[in-house]
Amino acid sequence: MISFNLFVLPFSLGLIYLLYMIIRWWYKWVKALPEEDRNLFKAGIFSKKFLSALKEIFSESLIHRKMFRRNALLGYMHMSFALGWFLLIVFGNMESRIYSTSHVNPPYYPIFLKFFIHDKTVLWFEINTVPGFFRFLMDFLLLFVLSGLILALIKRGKSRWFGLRRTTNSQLTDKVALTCLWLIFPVRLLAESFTDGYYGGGGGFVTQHLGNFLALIFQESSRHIAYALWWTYSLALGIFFVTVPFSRYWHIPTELLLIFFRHFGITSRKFSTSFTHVEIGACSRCGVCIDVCQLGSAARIHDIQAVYFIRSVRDEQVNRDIALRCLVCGRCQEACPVGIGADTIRLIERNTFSGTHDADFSYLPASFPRKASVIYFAGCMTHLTPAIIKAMKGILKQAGVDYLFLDEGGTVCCGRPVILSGKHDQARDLIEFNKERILRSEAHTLVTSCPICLRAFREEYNLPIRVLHHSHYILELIKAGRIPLQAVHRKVAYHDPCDLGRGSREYSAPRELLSKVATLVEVSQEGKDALCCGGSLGIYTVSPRKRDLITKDALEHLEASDPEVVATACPLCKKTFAKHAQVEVLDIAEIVYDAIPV
Amino acid sequence: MINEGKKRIWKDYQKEIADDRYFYVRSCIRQNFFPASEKAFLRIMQEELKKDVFENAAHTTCSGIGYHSDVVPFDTTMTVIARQFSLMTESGNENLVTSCITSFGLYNEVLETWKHFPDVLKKVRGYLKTATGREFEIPKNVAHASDVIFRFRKEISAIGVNRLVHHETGRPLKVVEHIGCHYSKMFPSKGVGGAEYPYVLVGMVEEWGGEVIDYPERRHCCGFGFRQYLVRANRGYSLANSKKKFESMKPYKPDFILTNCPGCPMFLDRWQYTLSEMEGVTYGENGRGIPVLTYEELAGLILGYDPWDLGLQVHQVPVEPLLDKMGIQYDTSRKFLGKDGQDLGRPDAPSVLKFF
Amino acid sequence: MINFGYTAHKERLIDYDKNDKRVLEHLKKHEPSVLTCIACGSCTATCSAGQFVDFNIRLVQTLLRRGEIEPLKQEIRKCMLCGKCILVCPRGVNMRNLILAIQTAIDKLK
Amino acid sequence: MAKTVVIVGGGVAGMTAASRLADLGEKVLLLEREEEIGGHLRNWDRLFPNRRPGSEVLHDLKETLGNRVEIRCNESPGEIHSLQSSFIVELESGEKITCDAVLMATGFDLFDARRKEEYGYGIYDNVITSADLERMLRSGSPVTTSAGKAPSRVGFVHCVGSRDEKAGNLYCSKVCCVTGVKQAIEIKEHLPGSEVFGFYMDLRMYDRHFEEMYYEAQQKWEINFLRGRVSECAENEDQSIVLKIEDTLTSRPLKMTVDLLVLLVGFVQKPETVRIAKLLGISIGEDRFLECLDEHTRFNYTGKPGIFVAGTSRGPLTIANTIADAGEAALQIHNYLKTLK
Repeated sequence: MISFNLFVLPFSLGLIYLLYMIIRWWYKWVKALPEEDRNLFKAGIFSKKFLSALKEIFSESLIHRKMFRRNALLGYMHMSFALGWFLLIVFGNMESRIYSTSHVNPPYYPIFLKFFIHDKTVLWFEINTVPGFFRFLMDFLLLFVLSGLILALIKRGKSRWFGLRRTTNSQLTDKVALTCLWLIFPVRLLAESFTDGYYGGGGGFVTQHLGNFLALIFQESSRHIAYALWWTYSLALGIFFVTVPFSRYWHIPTELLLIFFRHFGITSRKFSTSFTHVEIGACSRCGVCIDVCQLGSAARIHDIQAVYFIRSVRDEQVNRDIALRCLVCGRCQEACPVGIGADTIRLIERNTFSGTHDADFSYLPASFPRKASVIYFAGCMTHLTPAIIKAMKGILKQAGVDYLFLDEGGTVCCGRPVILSGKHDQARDLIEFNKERILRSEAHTLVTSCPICLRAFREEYNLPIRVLHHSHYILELIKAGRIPLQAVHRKVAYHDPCDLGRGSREYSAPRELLSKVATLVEVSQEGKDALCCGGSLGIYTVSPRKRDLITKDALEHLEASDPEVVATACPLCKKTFAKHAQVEVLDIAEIVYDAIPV
Repeated sequence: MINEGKKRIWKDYQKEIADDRYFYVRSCIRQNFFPASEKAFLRIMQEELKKDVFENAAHTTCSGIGYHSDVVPFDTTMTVIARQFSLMTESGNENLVTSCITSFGLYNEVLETWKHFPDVLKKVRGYLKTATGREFEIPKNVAHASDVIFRFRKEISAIGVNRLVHHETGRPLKVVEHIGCHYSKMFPSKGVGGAEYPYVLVGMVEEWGGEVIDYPERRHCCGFGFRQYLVRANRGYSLANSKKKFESMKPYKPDFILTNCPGCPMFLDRWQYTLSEMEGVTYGENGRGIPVLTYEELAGLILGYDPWDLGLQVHQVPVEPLLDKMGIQYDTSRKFLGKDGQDLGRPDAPSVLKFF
Repeated sequence: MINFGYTAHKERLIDYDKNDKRVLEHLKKHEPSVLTCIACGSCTATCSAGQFVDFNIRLVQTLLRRGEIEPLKQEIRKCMLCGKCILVCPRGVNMRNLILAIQTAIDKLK
Repeated sequence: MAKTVVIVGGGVAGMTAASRLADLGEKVLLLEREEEIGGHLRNWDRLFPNRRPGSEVLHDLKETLGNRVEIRCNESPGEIHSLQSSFIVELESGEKITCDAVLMATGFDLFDARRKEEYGYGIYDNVITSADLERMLRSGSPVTTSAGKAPSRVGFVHCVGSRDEKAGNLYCSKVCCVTGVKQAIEIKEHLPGSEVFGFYMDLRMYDRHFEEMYYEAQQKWEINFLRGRVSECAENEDQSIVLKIEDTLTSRPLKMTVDLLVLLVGFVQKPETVRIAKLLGISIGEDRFLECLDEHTRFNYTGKPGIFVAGTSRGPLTIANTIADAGEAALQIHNYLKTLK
């Protein structure tokens, strides 16, 4: 016969509900995938990808490797909860097997095992015996989890120890779930201890001693206390399970699916798909994205960070400001332990809030550029920084490149600024226009001075030719010995433009190039972590004052190691910095041009 | 409205108006538009006020329409006008009275030109001499017929039998006064009351018991503008101007519009019909239009002349409602009887504007 | 109704009293910087789209203030949102959001 | 009776010059035709750009003046005869005063807005001048239309009587632009619900803090500036004013109704000043303001030795500029007097 007691109901019902929700949503999401992605999913399940996914789940969802890399305490905290609990369940099951006669154990049986089984035949220290070993193990794991709990409590007050300046402010459901979650393990400890103490046996090295001690104090009544605690334990579990789908903890089941999706090759698209929904669900609201967001740290705007944005999407609470007030600098994406493409989701959401802007570019004249092997495309902004154009012309001339200055007579925007408004389709005409001209020139290389253009060309144009930023191309020319240089050893701090660095993964070329003509100095935040200059076209609703704050903040980092020059590789960054910089702000091209002996 | 302010301006624009012995030059188009108006003027001057008004059947157009339509050169115009002067001089008169506002403006324009460029005057005298053998004197006083009526408004009021008040309620009738552009917009000093707040018609209305409405588009042109009206393609501009005025005056519920120019009454009257047929709008009370009168017609009514003798039956917007308000008796059966009582037949009723 | 072969010409006049200010009200909330335009025209001078078509972003701001919605609607369609104008504006008017916000407001009015 | 210097005009310039001369130990007689010294400053509520009460400034000026100089109110010179190196100022009262120098600090008149007939000042109840508005503000009573209602839309017409060949004044009066902006802000302070428009040809925010004030007017007070010159005004049935203007920024005619229209009237020379100038043979400019020897270095000297000029009788000036100008004049007169001894 199967042991049963009323108090197991809350747990059981909660569990059933949670499982139902998970299955329901997973099914929904997979079913809603675009045809293509659904096929990828089917194929994925029966392939090695499945295993690799499991591997990642283990390392990320249980061990929390990324978290560890970010901050050991934070990582340990997450691990103790995830891994500890996971193992409690696994070994708990094994342990229950020892005593259970039936093959189908109700899920509550291992969870509340100590309530049903009081095995005095084995004592707590006899860990060489199987039951003894398990008792030891279970108590140990419980301690493991509780250690995490203690850290979590400390994190409340001392979040900085965990590498977090600000933490996510939570909603009601979060608070309820959290309280239950925190209750579960201490209560379990007490419940087991009281029980073991009352029956004078059956406990492990922790529970038994604590139990005996409690029994001394509470005598007979400890039995009733125990029973009350078992109820509380079950209730805590039950309530937690029920609140999960409505709280941040929903990320746990969702992230699992996300990992499978990723391993099966499913990614985000320009419009919202289930992948987007899963990403949104997978946000654990750990708040890592809050600190890296300059709008918060520099401009004191605290309600639009990725975590809040994603939450608002999930609760269908997005408003115009939260959608449009974002630098789209990519720093949060870079930092996200779950690897959620917050910027992509932001652009998708923008579509709703940027109005039905039915752009009409029919006025663009058909044009037939001359043939050339290399095209130079300055870009809109570069026309406001003539020094860059002058430098580029000089360099290309010096290298004797046969090139065509495609937008010398006036630039037709690359289309990315429109895309940044979420109106992907509206950019089509611009893209088509430029693409046609580029192809007509029959060039094999397209060089641009503007990272914004670079990104557009690479991501939106799928051109059959090489698309390079000028820093990259100039480096090539130098390596080919086509540009004589005399290094002018000025101290230079290099600023990675968002769309060149995080956007186009071009970190090394600019640095290598600079190191040939100048002395690079360390910058506290560079490469993947580089700050945005504040001039971003990604943000729509921001005052000039706020922009200034971001710019000044970025400059502080750049000028910290007092360089003679702040070098950048983007006309927009250059103009933005020029407003507040204490030192000279130059584009890489200008620095190289100055280094050419006359 | 601060009337002292207006009165002050009116004081600044006093104008000399001869009190007798006028040489009257007619308008080209009024004979067709409002046939009885000029006749009424003569009757008032001669029979009621016992003034001498001279005419000469040989006088011609002043060529103003041609001049403003760019088809008659200024030299020609000056010579034509010089001939009118010679007719006046020959009749031993020196007070010129014009029936037409455009003529009035043009006579002044020519006289000013001669004043500032004496050699031009000499030249024109030459032209006239060689062309016609005539000579002329510069008139001592140039007035528009409305100036003259204005000058004698009190006398007319004294002998008049009707007043501009509702004969039942005694409420003063609300009048929109509209001045022809060429009356004082070219030479404010030549018009009674100047260009911004002309007084010539206001004076009559006030004297005869009415109350003038000052509505926002008061200054605006009626839309005649020769080039606008004469070319069909431009006619929409003409219409739009009148419409602008009607819409601006409508809220004031005017009892009628008073004018002193050949074109204005024509267009303010006929365009009401056109607009009603084009856009289905009417500007008077209950589907009617706003009656439009010339100052002679009005003076005639004050003096108790028979409306049909004043030619009011040729108006597009029926004047009966106004006559009723003023308590003027009229015989509907006689409305469409021509000279010696022969029946001219009845016109078709417009589809929107209330006519009968 | 009779066809006379001509119609009363529509006035070119801006009838400020009758015009629709709701879009402006919306903008005052969502992009107040538009209030500070001094019509210097730098934006129009540097405009990328302006190189290819008669597009006047300075005029966009004026039309907005006058409540001339129809022309406004047509004008903003030409904008490439490239943002050059923002870089040259002496009063820090945030043109790119201006365009989007105008569109949003017009949508709302529908 | 003998005096060293006679100052004609007890406005800002006159008061300042008087106290400076007193500082320098000169004997001064200050003539003021009104019953009280202070000039136009007496009628102004608050001053641009810092909106300091005019009364406060006036109080300061009076205090520095103290009772160190003889002041005659309700007095103005009838005749001024020049002798070898001195002058006899004959007051309207008939009294004769001998002095070594005369300072023309006669100030200005405000342009008579009635001369711009088409704007309807003195004809339409709800067309007022900037001076009328100051009077309203000074009285502390709420700004209302003639019907006593709070205006929901107020318009300011810039350059009324200034930069206007038709008014015979080609010059710019300098202070009206910023006064207009100041008053527009004050309207919004009194009636936050109201809509305020400035109709301008250029906004000349030439001095310190002016441009910032303009920016504040746009950004904080949402005051609208419409570039174009009002051509004419007419009155609606409800006494509101409908004005016509070209909106030069859209190149289209524009029509707008306002409940209250404020005409920003400029500076004009006083006929009285012209009379005295003729008397003394001081040259007068095309704009009827008094000419000085040199615009840069000798701007307090008239062509005539012993006759000096200060303040707005030689052209539009702000109060601050007037005070500086008068101070300089005092010093120049002091130096001149030394050459006599």
